[in-house]
Amino acid sequence: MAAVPASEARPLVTVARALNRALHDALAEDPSVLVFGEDVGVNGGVFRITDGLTREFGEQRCFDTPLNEAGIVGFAVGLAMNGMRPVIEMQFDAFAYSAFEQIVSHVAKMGNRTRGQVRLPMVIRIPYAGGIGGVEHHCDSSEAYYAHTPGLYVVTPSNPADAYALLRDAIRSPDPVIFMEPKKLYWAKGEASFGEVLPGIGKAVVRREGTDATLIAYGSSVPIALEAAEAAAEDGRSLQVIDLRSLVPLDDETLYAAVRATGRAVVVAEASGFASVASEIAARISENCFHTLLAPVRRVTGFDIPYPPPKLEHFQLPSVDRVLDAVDDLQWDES
Amino acid sequence: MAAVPASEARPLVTVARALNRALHDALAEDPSVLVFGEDVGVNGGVFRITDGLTREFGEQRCFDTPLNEAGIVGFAVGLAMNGMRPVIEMQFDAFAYSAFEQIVSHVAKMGNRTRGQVRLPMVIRIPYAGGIGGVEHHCDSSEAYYAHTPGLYVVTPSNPADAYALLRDAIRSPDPVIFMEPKKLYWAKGEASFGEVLPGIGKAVVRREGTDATLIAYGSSVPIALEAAEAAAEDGRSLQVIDLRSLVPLDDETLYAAVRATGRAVVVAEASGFASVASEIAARISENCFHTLLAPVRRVTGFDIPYPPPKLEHFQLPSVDRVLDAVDDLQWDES
Amino acid sequence: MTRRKPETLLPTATPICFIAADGSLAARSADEVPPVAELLKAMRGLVEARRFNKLASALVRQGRLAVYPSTHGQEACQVAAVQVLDADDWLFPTYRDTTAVVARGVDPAEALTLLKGDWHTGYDPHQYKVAPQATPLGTQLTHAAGVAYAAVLRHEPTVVMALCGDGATSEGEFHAALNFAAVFRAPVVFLVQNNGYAISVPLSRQTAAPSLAYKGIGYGVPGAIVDGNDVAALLHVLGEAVRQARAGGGPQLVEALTYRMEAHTNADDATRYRDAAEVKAWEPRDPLLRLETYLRATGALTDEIMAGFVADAEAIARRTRAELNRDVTPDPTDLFQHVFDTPTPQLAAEQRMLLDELARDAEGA
Amino acid sequence: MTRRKPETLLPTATPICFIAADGSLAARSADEVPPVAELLKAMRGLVEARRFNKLASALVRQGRLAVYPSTHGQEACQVAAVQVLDADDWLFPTYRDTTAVVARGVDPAEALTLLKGDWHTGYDPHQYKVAPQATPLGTQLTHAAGVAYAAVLRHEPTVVMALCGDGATSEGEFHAALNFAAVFRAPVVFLVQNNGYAISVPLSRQTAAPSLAYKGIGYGVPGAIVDGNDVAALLHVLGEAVRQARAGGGPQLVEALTYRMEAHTNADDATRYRDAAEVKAWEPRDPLLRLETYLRATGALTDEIMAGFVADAEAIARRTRAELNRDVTPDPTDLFQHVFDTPTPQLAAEQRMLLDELARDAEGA
Ligand SMILES: Cc1ncc(C[n+]2csc(CCOP(=O)(O)OP(=O)(O)O)c2C)c(N)n1
Ligand SMILES: Cc1ncc(C[n+]2csc(CCOP(=O)(O)OP(=O)(O)O)c2C)c(N)n1
Ligand SMILES: [Mg+2]
Ligand SMILES: [Mg+2]
Repeated sequence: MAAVPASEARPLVTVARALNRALHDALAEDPSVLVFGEDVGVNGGVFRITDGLTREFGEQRCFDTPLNEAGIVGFAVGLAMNGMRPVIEMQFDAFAYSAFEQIVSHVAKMGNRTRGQVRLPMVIRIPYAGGIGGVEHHCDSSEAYYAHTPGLYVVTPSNPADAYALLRDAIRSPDPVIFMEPKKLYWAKGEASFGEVLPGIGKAVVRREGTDATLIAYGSSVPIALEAAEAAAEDGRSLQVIDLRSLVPLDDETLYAAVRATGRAVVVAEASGFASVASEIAARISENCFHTLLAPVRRVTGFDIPYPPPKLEHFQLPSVDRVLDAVDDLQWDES
Repeated sequence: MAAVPASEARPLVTVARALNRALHDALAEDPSVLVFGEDVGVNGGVFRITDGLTREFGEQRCFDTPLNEAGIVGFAVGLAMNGMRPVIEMQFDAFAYSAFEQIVSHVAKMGNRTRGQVRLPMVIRIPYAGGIGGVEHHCDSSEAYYAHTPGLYVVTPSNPADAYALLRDAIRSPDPVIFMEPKKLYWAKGEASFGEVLPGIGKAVVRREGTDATLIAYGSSVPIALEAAEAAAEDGRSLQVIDLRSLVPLDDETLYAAVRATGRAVVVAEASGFASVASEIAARISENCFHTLLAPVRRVTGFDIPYPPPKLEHFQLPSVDRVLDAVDDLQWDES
Repeated sequence: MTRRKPETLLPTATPICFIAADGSLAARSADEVPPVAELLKAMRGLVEARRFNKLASALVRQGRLAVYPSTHGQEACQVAAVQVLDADDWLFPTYRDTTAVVARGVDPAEALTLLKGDWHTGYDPHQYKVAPQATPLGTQLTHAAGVAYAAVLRHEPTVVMALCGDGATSEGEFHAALNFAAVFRAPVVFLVQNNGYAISVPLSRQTAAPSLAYKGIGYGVPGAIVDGNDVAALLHVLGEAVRQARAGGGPQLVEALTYRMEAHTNADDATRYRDAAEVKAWEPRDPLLRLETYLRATGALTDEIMAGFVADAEAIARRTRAELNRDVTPDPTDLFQHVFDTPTPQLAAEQRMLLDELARDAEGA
Repeated sequence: MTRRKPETLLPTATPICFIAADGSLAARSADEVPPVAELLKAMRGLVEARRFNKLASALVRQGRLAVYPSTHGQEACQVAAVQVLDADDWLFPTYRDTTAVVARGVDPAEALTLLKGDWHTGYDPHQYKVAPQATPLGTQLTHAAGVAYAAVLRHEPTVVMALCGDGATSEGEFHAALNFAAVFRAPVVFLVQNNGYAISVPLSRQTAAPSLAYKGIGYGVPGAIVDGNDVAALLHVLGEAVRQARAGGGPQLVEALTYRMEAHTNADDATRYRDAAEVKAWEPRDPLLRLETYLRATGALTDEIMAGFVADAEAIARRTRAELNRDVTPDPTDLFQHVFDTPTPQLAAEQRMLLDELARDAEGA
């Protein structure tokens, strides 16, 4: 494909629009794709991610269900067992918990249980995390629950281009994908070309080159990390930023290469830190880059508290300042 | 209290018996304590942990419920809101998943939500982990799901004395405790004195002194770690063994002091390793003992696979050999 | 356990109605209708609830509240559910039931804490015997059963009024709660406010049952269906249900047919999923208008009395607005202090970290 | 959506029964009873299922199986549930329903893989149209609804037979499944084998409903109650339910009253929670005896035919025992190869780690 100037080929779109387009294109491409959940039909989803799909593809391709998350997931398992590719929406992070048994005991295990005879090509879309002034139960960063569960792919985009490509990838996956959508970024704009070659699940990307330390982020923490790197650059510190995109599997290769090059790392994630994905990343890096690490791996995560009410949520979210403080802490004098 | 010879004061009992005795003593001591769940009444629980309690305390204190784990937990929340101290049993680890929404969205959050006006003094007992030849869904090590959730205490005993003391502690706690019972150890015998001063939730213990490296374990991995230390001693290597007992809160003080003294650490846990409690421990140690660590922290955990069928489960369980291999890996030449 | 006869558990074919939409008597006789004093009390409640809905919606538009799920149109359910309770009874409300919470006596500003975003639950549940307003659908219903059963165990006469919507009946929690309450004969009145929608999803996508009240028999729970915009019928049916429950008759299920006149919340655009004509058709069935017409016709309600209700409602609205306009500076240490009764060492450290950060910021500023 | 009349959704007051416990005709007329050929087929099935239960229980005692939840006493349900299905229909069994799985044609050794412990599901669900035997109670029921709805979407005539026990009806999953199936008119027959117990917990602790069949109406699903030890009645009721479902009549709920004659599993001690007298009382209601008596009385079943059934059942038992006695050496790479279609780099590394360890062990040994 000939290179075209980005401005021509890639209009600015929101993450929400990119996701909507991915669902649209998947429905158009493959008649076995189904989209369902709560309010995803005529209403187009409370975040409008499924806007227009019922109108265009009909009630049999995109439809509302009774209000029961375990039912939605279980119904999807059955449909996937019988030739369909369900893409389902959990309305908010915390409401997926009532489907936890289905997700852990069936979605994650069916392929393994049957030695691959019954694979479940299904996608569970979960709007997650905070920063939108939501009341309790609407802002949980629940990715660790899924990432800890063997048998689930877990991905999360940080921009429109990845949102589109990752969701197309997820829908084509022969195995279940937990697709975590950072709510805060739904309205973030960026370039996206909807025909482009997909990166494939499991590939991290270096979002910004840098030599002094590596910031590792995913989802809505990526913009924070990038901003922090920008600010640090002004202070003469060169920070590299990795966007994981895929939590399961992790792209260890990219991760280790990055940290080995800089010798310092900060993991940035909004979820409460204890026994989290950030813990895993910190543990892996500490183990596998032991001899190149010039300072302990620092974590900038949410506190180990229930997600705060709107007026207090800014205290919980990783901020540029916190990231820079963590970077400052990386024992620069001693190196 | 005058010291009495251990053999006189402390008969050998099983973990199962110690737990039964703890429930018994709690029911006798406090009329607000209630025990309920599936098959915990006349049947005494499938592991017989509640044996005899209905007979002794009556149907109003220890009783069976309809088969619905979310219902059991939600009912307990209501009872705890209204003056009771429910101690409930989930029959097996994986069957607690259908109560996940109740546990994460209510049990863990009620005290915080109401600024302490409604605390939930309740205990959720969960027989967990494998090693007993159980079929699928009967052997999950699910502790990370709870440990990652702010607002839950998570404890797990490794012997009869702790089983008794921790369960009494848990029942007296003003806040909810996830009480994880390693099934494999139900029939393990040990000393226990039922009147003894309780350690309090949040205290780890050094089970074996050692100077060369620290093994950190909990639940059913503790006997493995002790066995490994014994074997290593024969080879002239002195391994210290820490039994965490409490996963939330972690006893960082004991942990860091231990690892700083030896400079080497191996975390042993049966759960799949990714984004697990073992990850957290490894990450914390790596961060907080950075300058004293002589080798990367190693983790001996279950693989990131669904729990295997009985004939294959021995491949999944941490073994003495695996622990010793990990210890061998701790870069002894280089120190 | 003696099993009840199926016939005793089935609802009537049509909703129980005492006062027709036009305000005329629909009951077999005026004796069936609750006493005038009760109805006047309800009238006052309806006026206050309606005013509160108006106020809260205005506060959202003015940015003083983050979100407000209104009960405009459903006020009869809100008022009746509370009016039939004794002081020691409990109310289990959902996110939508703020007007019931306020009717129960909770300070309006405390009740709006959640929706204002200062904290989660803003009132002391024990003080008012009002559980926290529940957001995860249906999850409060098993709590209600537990609270009720604790009272049974202590031989207290408490009854629990547990609210949920039509959508929530589809959740597994509803199933668990009715079943636990029935098996343990816990005195819970489950009031389903069937307003026809779960956000955008109509009842036809929620159930194929003849009506939601038919869900009772599957648990051995008597089911009743009532006109949810007829506060007289609601007071009667809910009052009877509370009496039954208190007398040891176990849980009761009441389905109230009503309609949400506004969008799901201010964040929702109801025109995407329902016709203006449908909404319009519900206007003449308004619960306030209906009771007012009836009471005026009987002579019990005069202009003067009504003016008193309106003035009192205005006064509450004024006070509430004033309180809501006060800016509360939330205390960040609250985030760490209540997770457990005593913060863990880790939480204490996290709090220190945040306070240090704030101190540094303050210095820097 | 047209809502059905309540009367059409309620079960009969007493269980439908065609052949009484003593083998006499209980149907209004012999015409109601399924044709002799069907009954003889069922007789063969019952003999095979009973023999299989005996074998499996013996294999547990001999340590060849880890655990076995027997259907001894429930064989009529097992046989009828399968006999009414077409080849393209699906069966959704629980952990208990191994005899139904085998009746459906799954190789007995494959069916016992789970309980032997070699692997989880031992058969190919697509080959037999038999879902994996489900352990987490009720969780298979929404899958059944999904499989059925996929067929609806593709205009295939598939019906799904979904099994569960009385205890499982209390789970939220049961609620979700009946509701989804009803709302989407998915052709599922939900067969509840009510054997009176969930391990030790009697039905009275499970529900206060007049009977479990009364749960149907709450979803708009017709409920029927049938004598679960009368295979003739089961064939009729389930056959009719399958026809209704296939004809677009949506899901059907059938409660079959039966009894588990053995303990929950070999790990269970049933004497802790039920009297010997209670078990004894069920002996004369045995499903095999009943059909045999009836068929012999009608002259359709001769000693010779019966001997043929017994001999065939013995042959199956012999083959199964032989296969079960073969030691399978499970391959540890299976642990990593099927978690995903393509192992992740991490799983590949974990597999290498294990294989290295095994290689070192082998060297060391
Ligand atoms: C478990 C769960 N799933 C989804 C939601 C999101 N949600 C909030 S309100 C609502 C609709 C509820 O409808 P209904 O029960 O009829 O109550 P109503 O809002 O009409 O009063 C939904 C889907 C939720 N709060 N909880
Ligand atoms: C979700 C869940 N909770 C608990 C269990 C443990 N358990 C296995 S069988 C059983 C009893 C089931 O009773 P029922 O549904 O009547 O079936 P039956 O065993 O009588 O055939 C229980 C509690 C389980 N398998 N799944
Ligand atoms: Mg509604
Ligand atoms: Mg049963």
